[in-house]
Formats: sequence, C-alpha cells, structure tokens
Amino acid sequence: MKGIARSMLTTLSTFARKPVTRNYPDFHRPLPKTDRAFPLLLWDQEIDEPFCTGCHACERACPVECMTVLMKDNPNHKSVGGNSSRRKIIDKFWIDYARCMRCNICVEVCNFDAISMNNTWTGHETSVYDRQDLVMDLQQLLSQSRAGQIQEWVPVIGQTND
Amino acid sequence: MAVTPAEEAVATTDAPEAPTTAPEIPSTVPAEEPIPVIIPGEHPNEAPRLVPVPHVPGKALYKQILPGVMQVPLDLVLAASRKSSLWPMTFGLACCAIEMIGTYMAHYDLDRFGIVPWPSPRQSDVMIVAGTVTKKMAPAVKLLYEQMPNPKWVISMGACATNGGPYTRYDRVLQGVDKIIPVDVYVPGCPPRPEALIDSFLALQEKIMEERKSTGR
Amino acid sequence: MTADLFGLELNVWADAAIRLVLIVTLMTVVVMGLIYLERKIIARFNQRIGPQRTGPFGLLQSVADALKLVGKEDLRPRSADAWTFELGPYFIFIPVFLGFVIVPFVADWHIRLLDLGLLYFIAASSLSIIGWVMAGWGSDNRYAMIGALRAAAQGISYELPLVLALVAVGIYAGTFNLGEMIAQQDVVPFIVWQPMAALIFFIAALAELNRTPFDIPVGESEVVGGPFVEYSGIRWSMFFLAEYAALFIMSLVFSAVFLGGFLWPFGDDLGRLFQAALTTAKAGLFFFVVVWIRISVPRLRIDQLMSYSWKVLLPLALVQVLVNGLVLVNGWSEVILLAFGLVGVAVLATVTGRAVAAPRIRPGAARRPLAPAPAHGEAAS
Amino acid sequence: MFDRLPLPSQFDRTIVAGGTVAVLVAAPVLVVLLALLFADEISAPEFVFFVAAAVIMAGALGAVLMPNVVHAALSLVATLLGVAGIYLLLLSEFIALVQVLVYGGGVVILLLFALMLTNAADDPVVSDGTQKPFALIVAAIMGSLFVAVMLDAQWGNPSATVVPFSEFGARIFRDFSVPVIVVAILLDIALTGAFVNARRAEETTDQVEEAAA
Amino acid sequence: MAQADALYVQYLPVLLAAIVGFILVFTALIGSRLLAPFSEEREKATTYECGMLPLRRASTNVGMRFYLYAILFVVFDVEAVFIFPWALSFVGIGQFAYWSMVVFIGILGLGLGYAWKKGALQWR
Amino acid sequence: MIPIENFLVLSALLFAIGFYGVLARRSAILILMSVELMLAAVAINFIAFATYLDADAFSGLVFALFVITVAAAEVGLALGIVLRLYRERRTANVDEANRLKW
Amino acid sequence: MTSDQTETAPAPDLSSTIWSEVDRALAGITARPEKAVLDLVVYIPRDEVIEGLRRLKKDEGLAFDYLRSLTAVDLEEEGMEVVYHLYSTTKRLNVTVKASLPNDDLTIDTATTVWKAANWLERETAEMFGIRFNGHPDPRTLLMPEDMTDTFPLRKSHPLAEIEVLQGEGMGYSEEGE
Amino acid sequence: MVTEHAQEFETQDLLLNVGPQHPSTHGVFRMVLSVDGEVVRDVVPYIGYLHRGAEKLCETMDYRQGIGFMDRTEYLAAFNAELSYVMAVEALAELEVPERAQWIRMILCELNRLSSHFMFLGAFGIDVGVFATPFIYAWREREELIDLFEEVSGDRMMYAYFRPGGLAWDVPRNFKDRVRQVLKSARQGVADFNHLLTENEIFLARTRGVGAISAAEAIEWGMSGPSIRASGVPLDVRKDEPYLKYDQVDFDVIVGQNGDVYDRYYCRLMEMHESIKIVEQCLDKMPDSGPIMPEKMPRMLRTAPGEVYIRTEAPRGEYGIYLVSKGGNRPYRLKVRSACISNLQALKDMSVGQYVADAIIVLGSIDIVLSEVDR
Ligand code: SF4
Ligand code: SF4
Ligand code: SF4
Repeated sequence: MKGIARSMLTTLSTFARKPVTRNYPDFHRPLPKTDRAFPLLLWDQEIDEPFCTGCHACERACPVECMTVLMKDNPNHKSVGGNSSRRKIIDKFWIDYARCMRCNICVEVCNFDAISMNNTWTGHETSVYDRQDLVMDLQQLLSQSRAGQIQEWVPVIGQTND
Repeated sequence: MAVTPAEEAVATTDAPEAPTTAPEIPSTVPAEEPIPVIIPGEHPNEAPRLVPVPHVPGKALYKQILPGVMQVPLDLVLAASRKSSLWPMTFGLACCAIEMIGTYMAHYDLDRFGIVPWPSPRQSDVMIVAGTVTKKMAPAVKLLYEQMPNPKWVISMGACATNGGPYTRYDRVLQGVDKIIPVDVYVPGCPPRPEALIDSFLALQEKIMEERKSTGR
Repeated sequence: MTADLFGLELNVWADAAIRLVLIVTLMTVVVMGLIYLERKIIARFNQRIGPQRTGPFGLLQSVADALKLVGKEDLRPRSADAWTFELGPYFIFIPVFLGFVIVPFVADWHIRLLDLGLLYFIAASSLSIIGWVMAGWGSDNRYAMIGALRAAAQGISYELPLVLALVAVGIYAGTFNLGEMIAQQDVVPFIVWQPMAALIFFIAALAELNRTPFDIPVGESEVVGGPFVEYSGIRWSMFFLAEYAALFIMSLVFSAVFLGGFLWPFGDDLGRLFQAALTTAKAGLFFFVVVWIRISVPRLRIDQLMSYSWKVLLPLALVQVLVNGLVLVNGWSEVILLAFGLVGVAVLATVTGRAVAAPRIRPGAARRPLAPAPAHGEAAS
Repeated sequence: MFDRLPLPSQFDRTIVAGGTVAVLVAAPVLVVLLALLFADEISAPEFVFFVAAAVIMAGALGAVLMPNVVHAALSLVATLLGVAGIYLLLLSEFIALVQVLVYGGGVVILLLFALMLTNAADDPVVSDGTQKPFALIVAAIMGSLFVAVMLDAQWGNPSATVVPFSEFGARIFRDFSVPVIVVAILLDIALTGAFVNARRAEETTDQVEEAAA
Repeated sequence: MAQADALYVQYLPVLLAAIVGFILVFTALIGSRLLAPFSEEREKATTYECGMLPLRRASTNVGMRFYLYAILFVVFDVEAVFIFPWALSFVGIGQFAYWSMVVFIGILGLGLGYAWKKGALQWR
Repeated sequence: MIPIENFLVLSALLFAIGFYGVLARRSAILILMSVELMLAAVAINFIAFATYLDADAFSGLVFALFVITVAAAEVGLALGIVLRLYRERRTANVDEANRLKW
Repeated sequence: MTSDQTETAPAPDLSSTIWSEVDRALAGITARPEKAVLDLVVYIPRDEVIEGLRRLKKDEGLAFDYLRSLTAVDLEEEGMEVVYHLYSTTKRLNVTVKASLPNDDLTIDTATTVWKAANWLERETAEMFGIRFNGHPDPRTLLMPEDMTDTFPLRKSHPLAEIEVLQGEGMGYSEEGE
Repeated sequence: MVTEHAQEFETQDLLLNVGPQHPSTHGVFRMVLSVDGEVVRDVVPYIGYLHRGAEKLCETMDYRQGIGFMDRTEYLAAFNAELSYVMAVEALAELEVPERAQWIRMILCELNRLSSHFMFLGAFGIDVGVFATPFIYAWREREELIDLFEEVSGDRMMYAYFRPGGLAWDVPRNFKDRVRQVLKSARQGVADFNHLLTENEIFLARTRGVGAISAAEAIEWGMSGPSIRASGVPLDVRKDEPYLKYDQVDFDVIVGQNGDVYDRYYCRLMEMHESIKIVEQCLDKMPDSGPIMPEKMPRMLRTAPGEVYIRTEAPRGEYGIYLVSKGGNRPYRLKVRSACISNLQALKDMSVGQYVADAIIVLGSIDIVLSEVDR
C-alpha cells in the first residue's frame, strides 16, 4: 500500500498547486516574434505599394505548391512617372492557407523581403466553414501589413545575435 | 445510404488473414509484362473507397407534431445544450493528433467548454479528423462517421485533412477528407495550434446556433 | 392503513408515492451535481479549470449534457438482439433505484427502514449484474461482451466481501436496520470498532461501482467503454445515471453504517438541516476519496483482481465475522475489537501490497556505465 | 408508420409488435384487477398477488417455450422475482430476500455463464424435442389434477402467523444446526464436484484442440 | 393481521419504487424519441469495431474461469444466507450456536482452500 | 387476507409448467431451468402451508430455505456436468448425449 | 553508384576500412568493395548475397548480428539494388552490402533466414519496388491497401498525383495591368 | 474471406480487433488479437494506415524542402529527425558545421528527447489505466518545452530549424536561462512521474515480468533505443558512434535486466535524467557567440554524387537516413530507417501468451509513432 499512498500523495500535491490553464479566448498569450502562423505580404509604407515584385521565387520554392503569383508592369514606376523603383510588381497573389505547411521557405527565398510569416494571433484564428475561404488573395494577404498590425520579422538565414 | 457491394468487399478485405493461408504477394509481377503505370487518383480499386457518405439529417418527431411556434424554444434549448457539450471521438490520425491531445490537456483544457472525448462513436457528437487520411484509412473513417448518431459534426483539422496538405502529391493519400464525409469546419495549419482548434470549436458553436432551425444536425 | 409523512396523515400508497417522487427528484439533482463535482475535482487534481463556460462556473454543464443526450439519436446495431438490448438499461437502473428505499437521509425522514435493510440492499444491488450481462450480450459486440463478462465476474466476486463486511457490522450492532445502526453510533461511529470491515467494505464498494482500480469492465484503453460501447443517446445516459446513483447510494450506506450517518458525535438534538449537512459531508468524503483514488492508481488486471477478492478480502472478512461473534458471545470488551481491527488493517495493507505487487521475476533496471567505443576507422565521428 | 410511433428505441417491427402484444395482453388483466381493487372486491395484497401470479406465469411459460435460450433464462428471472414477491405476500420476508439474492444474484449468473460457455449464446435458437405433445398432455393432466385436489381439499381455518426474524435464526441454530452443517458439507461436495468437472472439461478441450491441431 | 399489514406497508414502497423506476426510464426514452432526430442509414447500424466492419458475430468463448468463480460465488452466497439469521440470534443462544457457525464456515473454508490449492483461483 | 387456495393453485400451475419444460426441452441447461421452476413451486407450497396452517409456522420456512440452498448447489453441480458433456461431445442436448456412449 | 565508378579498383582509402576482414570472411564469394562517405560498401552477386550475409553474421571477427535497414534503390536502366546495412553490436562495425538486380528479373532470396528483422523490411521493399523475395515466410502486403498492390510507388516510373488547385490562372505574365 | 471464416469457426478463440481507431493504439495502428478467455493466443498487426510516401516526395524536393517532411515523419522528436537528415546532406556536401551550431543542436535534440519521453510516459500511464493524470503531467512539462522550441524555431512541432550547414537562425539571447528554467520544471515532472508510477504496487504488478524479450531476440529483431536497452543490450549510437559532441559530454547508457515492460518504462525514466545531465553540460560548454552557419553557403545546395547512411539516436531508437545522391539539388533516393518498425516487429513475440490488458501495455511500452512506422 505504500506505493499507492505515495501516488495519492503526489496527486494531492498537484491538487494543491495552481491551475496552469491559459484561458484562451479571454487571454491571448503573447507570441514570440519567431512565431510562424501563415505567410503574409508586406506593404511598403513610404512608396505606397507592396514590396513584392512577383518574381515567382517563392512560388517555385514552395514545397507544397500552394502559392500562385501573377506579376505586371508597375504603373507606379519611375519610367512612367511614378516614384517607385520596381519595374515589375505583383498583380495577383494567392496562397492556399489550407495547404501551406508553414515551412518558412517562401520567406527565406524572397529577395525583396516582401513576404513574412504572420506572428500575430490573427494568423492562427482562421477557422472557416468552406475550404475555398482559405485561399487568400492579394488584398487579404496585404491588408494586415498595410494596416500595420504585424510585428514584422523577416529572418536572415544564418544570422547570429551579434 | 446503401453501400455498394464493392465497398463492402474493400472493407472486408481488411479482415485478418492467417499467415498460412495468405495469398501469393501480388506485387511480384514477372518482369516481362510491363509495370502498369496508373494515373494516380484513377486506380480501379480506389473508386469504392472514395464514395462519399451522404449526411442524412433525419427529423425529430417534435418537428412533425408540434406547431411551429412551440418549436422555437425547444430548438433554442436543444441547440444551446448541444453547443455546450460537444463530445469528440478520440480519433487521432497523425501529427495533428498530438496537438489535439495537447488541446485537451491542462494548458488549454477543452473541458472548460464542456468538451470531453469519448472512445466510442456512439457517444460522440464531433469527429475531429486530425491528420492525414490515407486511402487505406478512408473506409474506416467513413464507417466511424456513419456510426455516429445524429446530430453529428466534423472538424477537419490541419492541412492534410483539409486537402492532403504536404502529402497531397502522393497518390495513396486522400486529397481532403471532405471527399468522403461532409465537413463543417476547416482549421488550416500544419499542425494548427491548440488555440486554433479551440477557435474552430467556437466557430462550430456559432454554426450550431445558426443552423438550429434545421434539426438536421 | 395510514402512515405519517412530516406529521401529516396519509394513505400508505400516497405516502410511499410522495416519498419516492421526492427521492427521484433528489437523485437526479444529486447525480448531476456529482458529475459536475467529479469533473471539477478531477480538473483541480489536473491543474485545470474544468467546466467553466456553461452557466456560472459551468454549473449548468451537467444539465446541458443531459439535454444533449436526450436530444441525441439512440441507435441499435443491426445485429444486436432486440429485447435484451432494449431492456438492458431498465435492468441496470431499476435495481440501483430500489436501493434508495432503505437509506436514511435525516433523522426522521427516509422511505422505509426495513428490519432486513442491509440484506435487502445487497439483494437489490446484486440484480443489476443481470442487466450488465444483458447489455453486453445484447449488443453483439466483442468489447461489450468481454466487458459484460468481466463486470459479472467482478460483481459476483466482490459482492461477498461487501456482504460479509456488512454482516460483521450487523453482528456487532445486533441489527440490520440502518436506522437502528445509526442510532447506536451516536457517540462512537462503528468505523472505530470495525476499521477492517470498513476498509474491506470500501474496497469492495469500489469494485462494485467499477471505479478505478477495479474498472476493467469499462476500461477505455482495453474494452472501449465496456458494455456501453453500442449504446448511445439517452439509453447510454441511463447507464451513466445508474452508475452515479449507485455511487450516491453506496456513499450514503457507507456513511450510515460506518460513519454514523446524520449523527454528530458531540451533542445530539440537531436541526434537520444540520443533519442533512452531516449526511452530505460524510457521503461527500467517501465520494472525494473515490475520485482521488480514481485519478491516482492504475487499473488491475482481471486475474489479479479476482485472486485479490478471493484470496485476501474474503478470508479476512470471514475472520472479522468470526471474531466479532467471539467477542460478543463471550461479552468481551470492545477494545479487543478495536485492537483486532487495527491489526487487521495492518495485515490487509501488507497483504495487499504483497498480493498485488508479487513480482513474477526479479525486478529492476540497473544503470550500467559503458566502455567508450573503440577508435575504429569505421566509427562515424 | 412505425417510425411515427413515439417508441423508446430505434423502433423496429420486433419491438413495436412485441410491445403492442404485451400491452394488449397485460392491459385487460390490469384493468380488471384495478377495477376489482377499487370496487373493494379484492384487497390490495390480493391485487399484488394476482399481478405477481401473472408475472410468474408469463415468465414460466417464456422459460419453457422461448426458442432463444438467453431469453428463456431472462424470463426465468422474471419468474423468480415474482416468486420472491409471493414469499413476501406469505409474510416471510427473509425467504423472499434470500430468493432474490441466491437466484437473482447467483444462480441466474451461473446459468448465463453456462449458456455462454456452451455455444448456446452463439446460435441461441434451440429446437425442442419431438415429444412436445406428449409432454403437453402429461403436464396438463398433472396440473389439472393438482388444481382439483387443491381446490377440493378443506384447509380448516387458515390463519397467518409470522416468525420474527431473530427467532427464526434462533430456531435454526438451536434445532437445525446439524442440517446446517450437512448443508455446508453438501455445498463443499458441489464445489469440488464442479471443479473436478470443469478441470476435466478444460483438459478434454485442450486434448481436442491438440488433436485437431 | 396487524403484523401482516405492517409487513405489507413496509414493503409497499419496494413495489412502487420498481414501478417508478420503470416509468422514469420509459419517460426519458419517450422524451428522447420526441426530441432526437432519427434517420435510417444502413451503415450506422453496423457494430462498432474500431472502424472495421465486424469480422463476424461476436463469439463468446468464456473461459472456464468465469464459471468456476460463479460456482464459488453461489456457494458462499448460500453461506452468507445462513450467516444472516445467525448474526442476530447467536448471542441469545450462546456458545453452541457460535461454534456451530464456526464449524459451518470452517467446512466452507476447507472448500475454498481446496479450490485454492487446486489452483482454481489462479487464472492460468 | 389472501385465501390459501390462490397460492396452492399457483404453485400447482408452476409445477406443471416446469414439468412440461423438463419433458419438452432438449438442452440440458433449459431442463435445469425447468427444474428450478418446479422447485420454486414446491417452496411456495411449503411456505404457504407453514404460514397458514402451521401453528408456529417455522419448519416450513426452514424447508423452503433448504430447498433454495440445495437447488443452488444442484444447479452448480449439474451445470458442471453439462459443461463437461459439452466440452467432450460438443453438444448440450440430453438425447444426443445418451445416444453417444460415455 | 554509376557504372564508371564501379569500374575503378578499390581505392587506397580502403586501408582505413575493414575490407580486409570482410574479404577474409567472404572468402570464395565474389565481392567488390567500395568506399562510401562513411561505411564500406560491398557488392555481392545476388545469388550469393544471402550466403555472404550469413557468413558476415557468423564470422566471429566481424559478427554483424544486427540488420540496421534493408531497402532498395531504383536505378532506372541499371536495374535495382537491394541494400543491406549491417552493424555489429559487439565489435561496433558497419558495413553496407549491395546486390544488383537486373530489370528483367527482380527476384532475390529472402534474408529472413539470417535475421528475423528482415521480415517487414522485405515486405515493404517488395510492395514498394515490386521485388520478389523468394521464400519469404509471410509475403503479405504491409503498407499498401490490400487491393492497390499493383503499382510500386517508390519506382521512378511511378507518377505523382495532380494537385487540385483552387486558385488563380496559373503562373505567368498577366496582360491587363497598365 | 470465406476460407478465413471457415477456419475461424473451427477455432474457439475470440478474434478481438483493436484499432485502427482505438483509444490506446497511439494512432492508426491495428492489431487483431485472438483471445482465449482473456489470454492472447495470437497477434496479427496491421500497419500502413498512415503511409504517406514521405520518401517518395523527398525525392522530388530539394534539400531544404525535404526538411519539413523529415519533421513530419517523426513528429514527436522532430529535431532528431531533422538532425539525421541535415547530417546526411552535410556528409554528402562536405559542409563543416560550426561548433556553436553543434552544441545548440545537441541541446535541442536532448530537450526533444525529454519531451518525447514525457509523451511516452503519459500515454503509457493511460494504457496502464491511470485516469488522465499521467497525460496531464506529461503535457504540463511538454508545454514548457514546446514554448521554448517555439521561441527558438517558431513552430510548436514542425520546427524546420536545422539546416544543412547549421541552424536557420540564432537562438534567442536568453536561451541559456530559458533552458535552465525549463530543465528545472522538467526535473520536477520526472520526479512527479517517479512518485506517481514507479513504486505503485499495482503498477509494478501490471508491468513487471510482462512482455519480456531476451537480448538475443531483441538484436535478432533489430530493435533499438530504450526498447532494446531494457533487455540489457547497451546499444546507443550516441556512445557507439558519437556524432555531434556526444564524445565530449559524460553520460551513462541506461540498460535494463529483464527486458519487460517495467524495464522499458524505467529505462526511459532514467534516460530523462541522463538527458538533463547532457543538456546541463552542453550549456556549460557551449560558446556564447559565434557563427551558426558556414560562411558562403550556396543559395541552392547541391551535393556530390555518392551515398551515405547516417544514424542518430532518436528517442525511440536508431533513426537512420540512407541518402543516395546523383549530384544536383535533390536526393536520388532517400530511405528513412525507422526504429519503430523494427521494434514493432517484435510485438508478437512479446505479447503472445499474455492477457489482453498486457498486450495493450506491451504495445504502449514500445512507444511507436505511426508516421515513423509507415512514413
Ligand atoms: S513574395 Fe518575394 S519571392 Fe514571392 S513573388 Fe513576391 S517578391 Fe518574389
Ligand atoms: S510557408 Fe512553406 S508551404 Fe507555406 S507558402 Fe511558404 S513555402 Fe509554401
Ligand atoms: S497537417 Fe501537417 S501536422 Fe497535420 S497531419 Fe498533416 S502533415 Fe501532420
């Protein structure tokens, strides 16, 4: 009976401890900046346009082929009297969140730091009733960064703290 | 829903065979005959596995005998109670199942919402398809879904269950569980965080309250 | 033929009926409360919060569960046997419910205090085994079948220690009437004089209630819920109701037989409310310990479970009976009983430890440091 | 139309039909008895007696007629409980409770286990012997004979007497202690006999299986 | 007749309790039948086998052990039946009744010991 | 108070039914069940006579008690034999059993 | 390993390997060594490979008693290679044994007679590559659905499934823009 | 089917189908027990319900993309799985991993071993029949570890943090303190389990002497990891062929004596102590700063033709990667040597002759991860 008594004392000790539950819908635990929810497109705030030039690099690098990129000539380019230095710019952009495996590769391959992983809670609360709603188009992908609601963190592979 | 005999054949081939009476392994084709290259998704034998399960809602008797005005409070009470005691079936398929278990545990504690897992489909309301549904597993998933009594809901958790996810290019993997059973809520992510799963439960509760007019579920 | 209920004169039929209806309502409320409490207690044990969202503090959780189960389709497998499957819930629930007849709640309120109360209680509860077998066999399901057989074997094996423990106390009290038993414990509850009987009764009650560590008939990890696998909806909730009602009765009987029911050792003549509170507290203690054990200890295997009942509990219970008789027939003092009881408890504890944990082979895993790998061209480095 | 009926089950024809038949048979009896009861033709105990008798009869008939052995065993349970009620009406509560305890708890479980040890539970439907009509005739003759005798005899002026339980026990262990010991020995014999048989049975099955293998 | 009525009054609630319990379950099932949706799907009624179609009708090869334990139970149940009247009366009679019960239990204990020794209490 | 004839008639009918079962059934276990019915009928008679006709109404009860006890023992023993028969002959039917030589 | 490499004689760095002992153990069996990045690779003709494996296991100097893994490689036109990774729990040595199968006869003797561990690994290899292991005690399908064993997924000739795309017009240069 | 039914009806045994959906098969494993009165006479395991072709898909992915799939083959110890993969790639591409990266890899792998063993303890406790408590304890500690992993790598399970050549990015600045505090709670958790289960008489009675397998048999079946060490075979890649910096830390290989379920449980428990020890030494030895990737990594990694078989010690045993490359940026053939499939083969030997409940806990005691078995 000794061991049984010991087990029961152990459970009793946990009975005395405080609950560890994170009361989710009421309390959102702060996420680390490295958190990877889903990829988002970033918005270039000074020149009012997305960073993305539609270079298809991420599309090719995505292991599950869940991105679709269409580029166009930038109407805002200097050559046409704009103030942007991007000759090409993204026209249409879809990411199928339903297939994305959150591997961060698209962020790493992007030469323009135009895409980054959503590390806010909005990136995680994405339950839908229809699969089609999980295919994000350009506006949805840009809106959060455009509104500046993203603590942007674009990792550089192999970067050290110092 | 009537099962095609083919499906029963498929399902029963999973029955155990004594090693002694096992048939000759079919994968030993003599090399003379060419290797059959079969376009994935069009395998002759996998058609019966992929027959979708229709959801027959069924009608409650009080819907038929009570006048409409008296149904409203009943609907409300029933829907409220259903949404606050959703019992999932303990059914883990792959990696996502780990996060699902984690959601039951102390840090996230689905019990707060009255959600407790039950081992048997007979006592469960929700089926959380947590993980990759292979074509070998599909008949079992269908059977389990059918064995759940009405009203029943399905949460497709993770990329694999939603559309094959990372493994969608492999032809033994089902490209989305909604090919075989009706899905109510999709949770993206690979795997979704426990919070995402809780969020999907909240979404499901909203859905229940909305669709309480139809006793289907 | 009249009887009085709270003083008012009534026809016996009406009297009995009213008492029963009161009991039914009490039982349903208490069972829901028990389920809620168990969930909360387990949650606390697990450092969780437990039901929280349904109503204030999740108080309405059990109500919601019950309503949902009422509103859930209840199925019967095609290959199941119609009559046994349908009648199983009745056979499991009604015997449990019959047990309420003899339980005293407060001093002057109960349904009936039969002279053979304990015998009646045992006889009634022994009937529900048939219900288990019916449910298991009728479901035509392997898990249900195995679970039902285990339940039957376990039920019959642990009924004897239960009976004999009660008989021992009955010998000591000189009556099987629960009311008179409680009346005799106004100063010293029987658990003082009969500790071993109390312990045996407690263990056997755990087994009769199919609670851990004796929950092999309904063990989830082996037989998926046991005889109830195939039951769904309200029919399944009837089993649930019966289970917790049995727990309720068992705790009441324990508190009445061993803890002195509604009596307060120091000073008597208390209000009815205080008596009710005492009964609740004493029964609640039993309930809490049951839950505590449930989340603390593993499940026994069927052979260990059987041999434990037949080789440990039954002989000890018989010895207790005989010793009580010896002391009484010679009119020796109760201190002998106390001493024997304590010795018996010690013996039971040690014997349990050894009987349950008899290693079949030499145990243990040793830490053995290892010589470093030979520096060889092959070794990857 | 069956699924329209508010029946407490996954309604199907067996349940509905069987339930209807049962109700149709039981209802008139109950009605008549209740009428008699409220007309004070019969006292309440008599009413209970008739109900119990009906249960006993139904159960007994089921036990000997039902093709499904498990059903037969379960209807035997009904009979035994009814008999316990009869004992109670006969003012011997102890015997009634013993009946419930020993039969309901023990013997029936024993029977069910035996049914499941034989293949009875796998193919539960048994065919009865060819001597049914003969048996029917004999049983009918005997039953009517008994009934005639019982009704014909003059039972003086019966008066019920109750033995208090403690006195009952005292009498047993004062006057009947030797038979009690004999009963104990008998039980031991039964125990050992059953063990020996079971052991032999196991051995033989093992041999059979080895022979088969 | 007084005793008789007293006894009946004592046990009347038992009968009523059985009836009330039956009514309780029955009404609950009726309510469920009213409130719960029902639908006819064939596969829904298949036996639950962890997601497989049942291999065959559940065979019930009970080990002999179950039967042996049942025998033991019946025997000791009868013993308990004899202990009950003894329990309330032996004090009045005295040593003789007590020792006769000791002999009674002793004999049955012998039976138990025999079963124990024969390994009938061992599962294998 | 209930007339004694009721009980006697009841027990007579019960006995007859049990007798029919013994004759008509083939499975040994069912025959045992029928025997139980007959024993119950007998016990009813014992108690009826004891309660109504016997002055101190005692021996009848004891006999009923012994009947129940012995019945239990008998069932246990007989079932053991039946099981052995079944295990050896793969049948539980008496007529086949006595056709096969032991 | 492509053929041109296999032509080359044993490289000098074989001295750092256990080729000498293996050669002694495999006396009478035509074995061809090769140095992989970590381990020694020994090619044995498929008729003798089981015998060779048995010797490697029995030889007390090497005692390769532990079958780490068994798999196959599909070199399309050069047939297939069955690869055994052996380990010696006592001597802590590694060796890789390979047997080449021509495309027109994909059969080899089973290794379950040497290690029980080969059982499921061979079943898996068989259904993944369509290699027949003669004398396998339990030649049932392992991972595949029981009724879909006529295609061999790990062969190079086995195609991948089509992705069902819910979005977009596919990649390219969209005309509308300026 | 027909023949099968025929022979079923001949035998007296009851065929009990466990899985693929069963509370205690840890996923979609399925076994058919033929039970004779609670005693298991035969076990027929069925796997493959989770076969999703990771090997096939990796042949079509470049080396960076493959990492994610390696995570998902061993989702309970993803760091260890990644480690084997990236080590294989490094061996073929002759990449030199900076020292700091190696220390961090070691720390993370050992922590991952801790979390995986916690998972085992929880599941095993549930199988033995304690209600919910072991799982709760296990996950209490796992959440601490997972939080750390998330701060480091960004995901809770599928880290994709080890890259060929080093690490994706550097660990947070307070890494060492976080690890220390996680270790503190982990020690507490191990102690809790020790008190809850190890000495409990019922637990001992359930596990001791159950499902024993001899050392020779275990080697014959190719078992590995704690499952074989419980049988007394000191087989541990970390000692035998030290790969990261394991030759510079001091730790013991825990071996059992009986190879029964209890030893498998106890070996894992003691191994967690060893892991904690290792991590502490790593924390002391690990340099505070330094590169985590070699200079000048190519944007698209290409390897020389060749083949390599890399084995590392994952929580469940030897996790090997057999990588064949024909040059280019993607593997030609990638084979995952799964420890679980070899351990699972021995299930029949271990559980025949036991009780049904024992068969369940034997299955639990070898701690399978189905996606590693089926891949
Ligand atoms: S996100 Fe970056 S990589 Fe992708 S298309 Fe835009 S610019 Fe190119
Ligand atoms: S995170 Fe990975 S899977 Fe998701 S879009 Fe980017 S590359 Fe594709
Ligand atoms: S979605 Fe991702 S995590 Fe979930 S099962 Fe599929 S691969 Fe695993």
